[in-house]
Amino acid sequence: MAELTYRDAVAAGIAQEMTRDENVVFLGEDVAAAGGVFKATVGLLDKFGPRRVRDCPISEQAILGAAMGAAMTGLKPIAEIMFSDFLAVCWDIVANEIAKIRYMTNGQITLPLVIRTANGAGSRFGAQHSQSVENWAMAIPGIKIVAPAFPADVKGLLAAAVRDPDPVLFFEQKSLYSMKGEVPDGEYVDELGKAKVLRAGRDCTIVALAAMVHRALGAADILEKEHGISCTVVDVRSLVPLDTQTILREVVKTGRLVTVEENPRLCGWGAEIASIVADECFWDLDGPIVRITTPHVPLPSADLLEDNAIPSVERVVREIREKID
Amino acid sequence: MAELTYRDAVAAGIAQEMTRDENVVFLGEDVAAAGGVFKATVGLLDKFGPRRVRDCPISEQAILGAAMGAAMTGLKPIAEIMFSDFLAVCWDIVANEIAKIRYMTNGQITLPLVIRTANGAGSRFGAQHSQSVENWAMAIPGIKIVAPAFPADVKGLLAAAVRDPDPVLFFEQKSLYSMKGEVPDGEYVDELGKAKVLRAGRDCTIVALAAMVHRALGAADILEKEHGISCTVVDVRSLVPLDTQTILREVVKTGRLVTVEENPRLCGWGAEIASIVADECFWDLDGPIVRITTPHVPLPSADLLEDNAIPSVERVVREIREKID
Amino acid sequence: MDTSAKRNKSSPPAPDIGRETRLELYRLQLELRYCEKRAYDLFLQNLIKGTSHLSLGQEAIAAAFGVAMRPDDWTFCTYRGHAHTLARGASMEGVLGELMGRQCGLLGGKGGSMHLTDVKKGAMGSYAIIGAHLPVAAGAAWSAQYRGTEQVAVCFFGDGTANIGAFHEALNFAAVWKLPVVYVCENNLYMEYTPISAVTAVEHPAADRAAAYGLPSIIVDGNDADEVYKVAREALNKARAGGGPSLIEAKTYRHSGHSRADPAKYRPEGELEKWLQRDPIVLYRERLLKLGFNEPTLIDMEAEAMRQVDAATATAKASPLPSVDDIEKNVWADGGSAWRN
Amino acid sequence: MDTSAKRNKSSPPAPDIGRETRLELYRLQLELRYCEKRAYDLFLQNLIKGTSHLSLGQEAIAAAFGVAMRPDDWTFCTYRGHAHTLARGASMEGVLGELMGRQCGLLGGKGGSMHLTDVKKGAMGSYAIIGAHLPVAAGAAWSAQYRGTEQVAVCFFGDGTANIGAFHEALNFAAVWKLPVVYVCENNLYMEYTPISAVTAVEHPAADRAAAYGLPSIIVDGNDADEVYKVAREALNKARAGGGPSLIEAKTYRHSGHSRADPAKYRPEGELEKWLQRDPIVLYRERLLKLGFNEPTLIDMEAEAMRQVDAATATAKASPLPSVDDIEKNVWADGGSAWRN
Ligand SMILES: Cc1ncc(C[n+]2csc(CCOP(=O)(O)OP(=O)(O)O)c2C)c(N)n1
Ligand SMILES: Cc1ncc(C[n+]2csc(CCOP(=O)(O)OP(=O)(O)O)c2C)c(N)n1
Ligand SMILES: [Mg+2]
Ligand SMILES: [Mg+2]
Repeated sequence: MAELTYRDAVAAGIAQEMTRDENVVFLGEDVAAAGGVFKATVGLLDKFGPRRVRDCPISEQAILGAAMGAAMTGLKPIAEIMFSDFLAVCWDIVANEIAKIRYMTNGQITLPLVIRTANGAGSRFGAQHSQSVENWAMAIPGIKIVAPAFPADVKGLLAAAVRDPDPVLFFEQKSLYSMKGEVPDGEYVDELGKAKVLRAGRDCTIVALAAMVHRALGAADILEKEHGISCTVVDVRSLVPLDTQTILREVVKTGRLVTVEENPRLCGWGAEIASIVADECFWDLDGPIVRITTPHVPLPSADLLEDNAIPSVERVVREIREKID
Repeated sequence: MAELTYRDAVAAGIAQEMTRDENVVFLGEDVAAAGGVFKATVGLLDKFGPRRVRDCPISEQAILGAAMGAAMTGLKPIAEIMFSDFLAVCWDIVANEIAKIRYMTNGQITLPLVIRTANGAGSRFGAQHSQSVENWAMAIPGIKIVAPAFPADVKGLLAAAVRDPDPVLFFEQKSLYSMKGEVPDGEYVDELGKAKVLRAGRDCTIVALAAMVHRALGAADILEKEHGISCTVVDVRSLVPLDTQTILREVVKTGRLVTVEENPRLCGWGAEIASIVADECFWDLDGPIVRITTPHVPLPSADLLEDNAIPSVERVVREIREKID
Repeated sequence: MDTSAKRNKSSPPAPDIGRETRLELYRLQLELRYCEKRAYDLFLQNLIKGTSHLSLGQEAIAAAFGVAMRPDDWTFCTYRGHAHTLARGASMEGVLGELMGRQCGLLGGKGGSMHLTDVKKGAMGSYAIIGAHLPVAAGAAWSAQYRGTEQVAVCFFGDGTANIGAFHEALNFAAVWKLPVVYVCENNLYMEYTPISAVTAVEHPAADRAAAYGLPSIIVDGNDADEVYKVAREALNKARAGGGPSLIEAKTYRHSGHSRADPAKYRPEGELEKWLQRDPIVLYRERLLKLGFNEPTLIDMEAEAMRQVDAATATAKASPLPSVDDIEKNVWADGGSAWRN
Repeated sequence: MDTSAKRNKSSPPAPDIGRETRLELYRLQLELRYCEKRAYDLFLQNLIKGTSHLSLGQEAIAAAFGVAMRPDDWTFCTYRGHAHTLARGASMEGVLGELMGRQCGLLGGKGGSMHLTDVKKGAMGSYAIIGAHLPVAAGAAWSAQYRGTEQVAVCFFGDGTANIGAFHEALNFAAVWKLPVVYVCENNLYMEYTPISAVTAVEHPAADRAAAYGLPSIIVDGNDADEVYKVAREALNKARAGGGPSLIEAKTYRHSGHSRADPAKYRPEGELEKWLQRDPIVLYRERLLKLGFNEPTLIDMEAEAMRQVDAATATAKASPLPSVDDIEKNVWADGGSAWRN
């Protein structure tokens, strides 16, 4: 095991797969010569050359369209969309083309491709560069969705995404890029669709994703030590496929569900999970389902405002103390 | 009161507002000379002339961008996006520009504009022309969302949308265009953010939107007459602002909630409502929350397949019989 | 063929078109014509539901490319794609069956008229949202370039499509990467119901923009199968030889409305009549006769095309409806649609 | 000024630039320069969080348009918009305060460096997603045309932006509707870190595409405020007179990296040095001296600009932080953010 940053785990995952399979190619804006604006792909150009690692014009529709056309004719492209907010400029290619073509052609066309993108807040970039849009993607049938919280998951799930025969949208959380963690050496491949129980408790099950996993863990610590409230923390990791078995099982154990979402409130992934739980383990619930999210506003840029908009450890502690007894 | 089709109520609503306010203008593809591909805007060009009713190139980003720029400088544009699926090609303008500019500028820029679009299935058009995407929009802070189920609501809510100082996304359900109903004569303006209780029951509250309202009403009829299950039916009408008071009140009365959504399952508006109910009136619930949605697949085109994908009256009856006792 | 001054003069002159090829061009145009006509009849009988966009009058373009392309080349087309899909060799019962929503349909009823696809024949999909397939075609071309297969992607679209953003992105992208892709704009003078001239800043929506991507401006008579064939061969050769993309504007006209629902009242009087006199199939028949082809051969060909259409119609009508279980099939590569465990 | 052969020769020759105007051009360039430099210093002191994109080296363009525009004209700019916003008369404390996330900021800390806006001064927003503001500017121009106000919308963007779909849609739309909008491409040779030539099919990303929208190709030395001023005046007059849109490509160079985080290692050796010798402010100072302006006046102007920047810095530093309550304010016109009752 080596210690890697979340950022370096991205390059490690891509390199592992490009080494394994000549048909894996990588394209995006400023990704090759410059190694990406988040420096997550440094070294790939040197290692794999300009035929396989390509800089693109500012043409997101062309980038994802090209990835789609390449995937249906034998390549396995990894395409970068620099900030997840920019998925909006190529949303047609994601939601209407990539996600639907296999179904519309009754299975004639299959798309083994990965779209990587930097998601989320915390950099004081303002409303157009800070969104968490995993819920946009979750609403679209036909695309798998992964959002890792740890460097090891970045490498393992990215490799799994590349090997998956279906299109995968891979959300890298900007605020985690410099986080360090142990990452297995050598070939490492994880599995899509498996949530992880990171901490087992008795009173409440907190379900979180990406950066919010760390806040949930921090809150669970404080709740246990300072307030005697014992929480389970589940890292969802993959929204599609969704590991409802793990989530339902853990909610049944504690009788309570709290979701912690970085996205603004309405139609977040937590709403979907809440609706599943309120249907399928209603009789096991001991109290209301609580969703902790960013308020339903675009994100402000000033540090003070941004920090207070995104769910913080303190807010998770406070809300759980108020609502779970 | 005259009897109008849902389609004609669109033109009536637009005409009423264009007559009232010289700054209301209307633009879209094939909307002027041809009166729109759904013939919902026939007659407007003759009435208001080519300065106020304008045909556009196939450039959805330009159309909505132009509407935005016009709205911030004194006009009150109504822009048509022919099919709601095409919102994907201009999603950046909707989600990142129109919805966010007021907040980002701390209120310096306000956008009194309306985006009208034909939403939903039932015409055997296939996966790229049949989607119900109101949940895409609901996930975006900064845009109001209306989806009428009756001709009178089309006229009244469209007028309210035009008069609203904020951007409104107005979903017209394709499958309802030829439906007839009484529409108040003369100036008629409704109010955004008010749900309507269309039928009062004792056993279960069905919350529905647009075309699904009619299926919910049909199901409620059968459930009452044939199975002795008495249902409340709430027509949400406006997703943002959301009339949670009416919904919560009606759920408290019956103790059960069923949502009927035309959108595919994940992150539908019903999930949001389910999560609100599971939090705020958990103790009043007598059983699980049930969501009836289109399965989480792109839509198939053949009539048999399409009809069986969208929630039908029969399916609503069946699911409520199975899950509500 | 009319090319701008900028056109690369050094490309070799197209060799003449052989007699077999000419017969093939005629045969294919007839098949496309009769199959489209049948589609129209089947609407009227309410056997085809939903919408449908016919290529009646535009067949020369699809046919000429169909003949010029290599079997392993790829076609990307629009919702107006029946002809282009058939021209690659997709079966008539597959096409008509799909329009009728039958199991024998190319897509088993999942896609319908606007999404015809036959991957085995290189027909890589019909795309119903304007512009989207232009970058997708570039991607296929990239894959051919990457693997050195000398395959070419051919992408058809309409005049109205030249005004959407994806057109611009795809053309620049293809030009910068020198991709083996041929973009073919079928300028039929209208977007849906609006004349293209009312919404476009230049006379030729595609050709007048070729220079913006460093490409020569190419305009061809889209109702003359020979002319289209020559341009097609040249562009395909250029792409195969590593010369990069081409953008071709083919001038043509659709005989019917935009789609099933459209009676095409917006056309000025006499316009249709004028174009009917330039019906590509009538013109081509005259040319063949002038070139000494014998009339009975042509009449046989016509009868054979009709017979094929009849047979395909019968097969499609006899084909069962899809099964309701199909709704939840084929979202994922595993054949299913599960989003949870 | 270098214009292509296609440029409309009939537009009246720009009258010469008056002395007052020249001083104004110099003064404005100095203010933009010193304010940007201060922004840079404030980063280093960690008083500015987040990112920031400086216009150091590109000031002549924003300044020349600032001077040429009518007070009620509208500016639309990008995340690299400090200079353009100041050039319309926005206060330095409003700009620096916003960068520092203070209450006195133009947006009260809600928008930050990338979204500077001052509607009262006609600065209609800074847009951080490439291309989006081009159609928005067209819309403002439409509103001016509709109401007959003779206002003009001016829209600034970069070379890299000429490759995105929205550029194409906006230019065609503006040309077809003959809208009073001036599109100004500041070609600084790079998108973020990638040279524009590596990703663009033509040499001049904007000018070589003007013909695709029926517009003349206009290229101007973006480091020469007088030249930009003349082109600006001409385009603004044309727009006001109902002559429709213009597309101007101004060649320039940014002295610093793309954004705060960028040390700009990708630039070939000597390139920056070469461009520093063409620093627009140095050039302009030399010209003024040659034209007989007296040096002490220029020195005073410089001192005054620095003083203003100092004063604005002090005001911004003294301004309180925004209130946490602001988070839920100003989504809607009623000042709040309620999505439910
Ligand atoms: C993004 C988008 N906008 C609008 C439409 C609706 N639409 C379908 S076909 C069409 C006209 C296309 O015109 P053209 O490109 O000339 O092709 P033609 O139909 O003439 O073959 C339009 C506007 C669409 N499918 N996608
Ligand atoms: C749609 C979109 N894609 C990518 C980006 C990231 N990005 C920000 S600035 C930039 C480069 C823009 O280059 P150019 O237009 O030349 O402007 P400059 O920064 O040189 O002024 C890029 C790629 C973005 N903001 N929006
Ligand atoms: Mg056309
Ligand atoms: Mg640049």
